[in-house]
Amino acid sequence: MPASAVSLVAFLGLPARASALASRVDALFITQLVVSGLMVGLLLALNLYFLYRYRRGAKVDRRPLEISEWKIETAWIVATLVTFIAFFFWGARLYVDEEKAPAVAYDIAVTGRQWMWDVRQPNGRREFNTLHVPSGRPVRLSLTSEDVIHSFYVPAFRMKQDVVPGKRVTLWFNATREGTYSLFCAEFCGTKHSAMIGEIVVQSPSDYAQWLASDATPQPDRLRGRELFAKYSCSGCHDQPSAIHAPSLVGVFGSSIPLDNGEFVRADETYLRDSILQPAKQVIAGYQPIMPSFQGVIPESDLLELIAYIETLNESTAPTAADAAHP
Amino acid sequence: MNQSTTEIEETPYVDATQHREANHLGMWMFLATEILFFGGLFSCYSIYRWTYPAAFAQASNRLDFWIGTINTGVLLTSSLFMALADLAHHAKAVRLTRIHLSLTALLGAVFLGLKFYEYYQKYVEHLIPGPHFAFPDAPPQAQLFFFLYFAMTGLHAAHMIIGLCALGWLVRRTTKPAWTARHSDAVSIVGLYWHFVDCVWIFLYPLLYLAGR
Amino acid sequence: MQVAEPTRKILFSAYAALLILLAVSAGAANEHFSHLEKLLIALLIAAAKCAIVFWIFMQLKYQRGLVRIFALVGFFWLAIMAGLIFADYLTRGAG
Amino acid sequence: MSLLAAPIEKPPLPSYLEAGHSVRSWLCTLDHKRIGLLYLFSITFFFAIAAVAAALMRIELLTPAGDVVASDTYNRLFTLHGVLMVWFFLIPSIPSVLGNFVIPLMIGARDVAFPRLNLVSWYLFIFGGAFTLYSIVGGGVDTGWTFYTPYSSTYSNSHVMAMAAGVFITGFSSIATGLNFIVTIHKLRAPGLTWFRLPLFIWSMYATSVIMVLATPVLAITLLLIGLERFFGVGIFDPKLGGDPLLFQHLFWFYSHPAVYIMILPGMGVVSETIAAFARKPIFGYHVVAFASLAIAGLGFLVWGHHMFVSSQSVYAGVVFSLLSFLVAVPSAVKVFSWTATLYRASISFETPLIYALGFMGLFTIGGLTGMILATLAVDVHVHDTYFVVAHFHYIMVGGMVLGYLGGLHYWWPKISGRMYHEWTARISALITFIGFNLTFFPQFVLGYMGMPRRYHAYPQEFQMLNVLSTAGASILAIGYILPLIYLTWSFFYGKKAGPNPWRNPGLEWQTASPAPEHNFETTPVVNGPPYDFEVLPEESV
Ligand code: HEA
Ligand code: HEA
Ligand code: CUA
Ligand SMILES: [Cu+2]
Repeated sequence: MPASAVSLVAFLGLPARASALASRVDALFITQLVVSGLMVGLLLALNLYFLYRYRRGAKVDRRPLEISEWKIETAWIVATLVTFIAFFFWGARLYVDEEKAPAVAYDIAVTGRQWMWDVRQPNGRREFNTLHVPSGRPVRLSLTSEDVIHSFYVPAFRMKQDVVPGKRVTLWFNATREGTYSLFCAEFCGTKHSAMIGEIVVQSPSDYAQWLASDATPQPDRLRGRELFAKYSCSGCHDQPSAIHAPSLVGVFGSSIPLDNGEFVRADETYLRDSILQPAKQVIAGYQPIMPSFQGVIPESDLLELIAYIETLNESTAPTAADAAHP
Repeated sequence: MNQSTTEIEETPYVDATQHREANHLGMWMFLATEILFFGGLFSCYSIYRWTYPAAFAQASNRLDFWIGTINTGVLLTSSLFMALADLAHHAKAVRLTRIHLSLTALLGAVFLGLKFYEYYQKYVEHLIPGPHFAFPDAPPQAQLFFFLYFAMTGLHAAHMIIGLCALGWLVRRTTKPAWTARHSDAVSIVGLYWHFVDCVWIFLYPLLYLAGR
Repeated sequence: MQVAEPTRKILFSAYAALLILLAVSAGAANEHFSHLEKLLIALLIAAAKCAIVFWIFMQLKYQRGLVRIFALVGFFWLAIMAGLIFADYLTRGAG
Repeated sequence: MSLLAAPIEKPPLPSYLEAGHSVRSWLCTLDHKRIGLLYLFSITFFFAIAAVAAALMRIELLTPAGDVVASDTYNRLFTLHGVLMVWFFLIPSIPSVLGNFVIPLMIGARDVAFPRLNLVSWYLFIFGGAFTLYSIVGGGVDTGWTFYTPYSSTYSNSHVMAMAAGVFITGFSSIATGLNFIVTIHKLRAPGLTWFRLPLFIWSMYATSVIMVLATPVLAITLLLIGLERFFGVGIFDPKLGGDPLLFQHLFWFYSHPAVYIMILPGMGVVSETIAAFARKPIFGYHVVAFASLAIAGLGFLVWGHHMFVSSQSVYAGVVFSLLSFLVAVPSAVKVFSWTATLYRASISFETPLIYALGFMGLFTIGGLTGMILATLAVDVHVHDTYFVVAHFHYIMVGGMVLGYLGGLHYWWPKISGRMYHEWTARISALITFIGFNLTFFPQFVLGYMGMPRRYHAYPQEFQMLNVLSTAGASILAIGYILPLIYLTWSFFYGKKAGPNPWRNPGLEWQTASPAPEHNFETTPVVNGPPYDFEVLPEESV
């Protein structure tokens, strides 16, 4: 970028640039500003000049123009069109590039809900309203919402993605500068929309690895969860294939469950808890209420780990024979 | 412009032809807005049907094919009578106009009767979207279908009711000689509306009733 | 003020055509066609019926250009709306 | 445009203001001019409410902490502000007030095509307004003017139904007005007034009406679907059933993007009129400018997806919508250039309406160019839903359309009231508005690029400086709005008599008494020349 543009950045107080994309977006934006500025300047100059020179009473030549109006009109139509199309291509190019996530990326799951960002790191570590990422490598966020539309916005990355209930979308970036940056919710989502903010902490890969391992809060452990799943004989019925007609729990978390009374419930944590403790309360359509209640059988700590385990079950983590053999 | 002043004070027009053309143009423009009004629903329907073909087919089969088909015929016939009424009105055949208009209205009422019977059936079968919706063995999107079904046919029925009111008004008018003599174009204007509402049903019928066959 | 208008005969033929189309539409739906074929048949027939109603019953046949344009404009704009919305849905996930 | 055969010296017909003084003669009037005035009072009322909401928001945003009002209140304030400003002020502003008043006069007609429908349309407007006020008094709505689902349909605990009903009903008022104008312009033009002899204001009102008629029904059905969804507790935008919230956005913006052109085309029409009037010259490239209005109306229907670039719509759709958005900007550019070119070799006098028009040109250009920046995909990803967008649309809607409205009001004020406002007060107030406006909204561009999201009740410390500037600007802007309210009202009763044609303008609306007589013209005017033919009426003082 030319030096003048850089000082313009400083002057305008543009936000920090902390991703590979940021300076490319800024370059485009500043070019547009400069072209627009020139345009406004030109129009302003012309208008002021005409206003002064052709003011009523001034003795000036007011005969009609000789050039055909059509030629002039065509000229500026073509000129604007060309400028606009150029900007279109530039912007579209960047956008399309940015949509294609690199094949290898580091995956982090983010859930938006009124009014917090719930982050799950690859090793299962959970954090709220803060997202730690390593610098210098592509990170891919997989985003979804549990209630209304939110929008994951990091100005320093020049990145934003709406988070829509009912679907999972991805967003990737390559953080280039270590530091702490603002995270905003940019889509209006209710009372505390303006409080749904947080921080992105970009760390060097080694610091990040250390942070990930330092894990102060006890985190649900997948293997331990699986152990409990077997210990309380859940796996006997719910692992597929099974002799007993019980629903598979793979991917159940967060999905919408049809009940035998025709209603639907969202399989959130409350639902999972209820289903374990009072299975007869909500029975999935097409199944018999044969599951025993575990009220008083499973202590709270185990219950939490079990639920956490069920939440992690999806196509790729579905229990395998090795898992099953583990305990 | 020097006709009887009282008459001309009432309208901004120079003559009856201009008035008539303006009325027709206005009505057609109004129908264009109606196309987009219903069009919003049709677009939603198309998107969801395209996304969830199986659920829509399954849900559609719960509709009563025969009532739907008969109702289509009823509406088409009512449209015929409407067109005949317009013809009679132009021929200044007042009695005939009245009869045709009444027949149109009668058929419209038959249509609505059948429609409400269908709604009642759906109520009994727990197919009205909401907390009491029950459709065992169907994916959740079946409820989308029924929501659209009620929204689309309900809106159509509302239009039919407005049409019936307009017809009732016209029938009363035909009993007033002064009105008939002035040769108002109200019959053809209401006719345009009635035919248009008919056309909406022409599309609703295959989309809703035949989707799963 | 004399306006051209359809005769009774034209009206009745239009009506007959409408009923035949209705019968074909109802019949075809119960035949052994694929879902796509059925959808196409149903929509084509509906379009034809609608055209007859517009052309004869609503007397577009006897109207001048401006009214005809006004009659089509709604459909045209609807096509724009549906078309561009579909453009989104059809290409989702492709990129 | 040629003049009437007879000069208007005969004993004047009673003006429309004198044709009855009872309340009934106003509330049941079929006269387009009186209906225009009814609209004038109603939208001023709604504007005042929405402006007070803006003032409260600006006060809240003085400090980073959310300390003046609670967050729920703030959310209700901007929803109220947006809904009232858009549907109850700006959309009816020029069309329903000035359009109603001058379209029949400009085309030499006695009235609009359907006077009764015109009155119905005002009642619908008031009825819709009543619902909206009810929803406000009953506790407000907190969805934003965009009513995004599923927040609006399932999660919001506010009076969404009442407000949606209000907007729904008002939509039909808008449809009725548009329909009326289209038929009027097609059918009631004076003899000899061919399409290319029409003033440009009529062209732009025609284009506006096309949008009103074809886009508004989609808004109506969309709001109806939200109402049904709230009523039944399930609905087609509900993700639990497989519904897609984005479908709502498609439908909403299919209306609302074209609607933003309802909120600018009439302003452009006024600017064309006033520039021609005070430069005493036909608009440069009349045909191109006329068709540009239609092009904006047509292309405007194809670009709505630019509000959804980050909504997870398909990438391809995003690219197409971006391209089309750039295309729709071209006809706007043509207009700006043509106005500038009109000033070349003109004979310019700086009356208030021209000052407003010049303000329009500058601010609309800035707003439009930032629109172009928003249409650029990669940049919009960053600035979407930030104050950059807020600044963009206020530049166009306030800097453009509101100035255009005020300019038009001043320009036709002699015809409406029969009197002149005080010229210097008006010029100074226009200048105050211009300065206050820029101070209010320019800082918001910077705030936006810095990353401050919109609809934020509280914000991080680093944004405070610019927010204070913006609030300061708003208080200056307030003066700019309150002044015309005072001096125009004053001049209505005590102003200098204007005479039929104070601007010595050849337009048809000036060829009858001021205020206009009840049925507009004594004899139907006949037109036999192009518009803006200032030669026929030379300025005395030159
Ligand atoms: C009157 C209202 C109005 C008007 C006329 C416009 C006009 C335009 N708008 Fe704007 N817009 C809004 C009101 C309006 N807008 C509102 C209310 C929103 C926010 C809605 C919400 O979310 O609440 C919005 C949001 C909005 C967005 C979405 C932003 C986001 O949420 O992420 C976009 C994106 O493309 C956009 C683009 C444009 C464009 C390209 C134009 C064009 O039509 C502008 C064309 C004009 C010009 C370009 C200027 C003149 C040109 C020249 C002088 C040419 C010379 C220049 C060169 C050769 C470089 N607008
Ligand atoms: C027609 C359109 C229009 C107009 C004229 C305005 C006018 C103004 N708007 Fe508005 N605005 C919108 C349309 C408009 N706005 C829309 C559509 C939104 C989006 C809403 C949403 O997000 O859903 C918005 C949002 C919006 C926001 C963003 C809120 C947010 O995202 O959190 C802000 C913030 O500053 C703002 C400010 C202003 C100001 C200062 C004015 C000024 O021009 C007003 C200046 C006036 C005054 C400062 C008061 C004048 C006083 C009186 C008339 C007398 C009152 C008397 C007493 C106080 C006793 N507007
Ligand atoms: Cu979450 Cu705004
Ligand atoms: Cu837009």
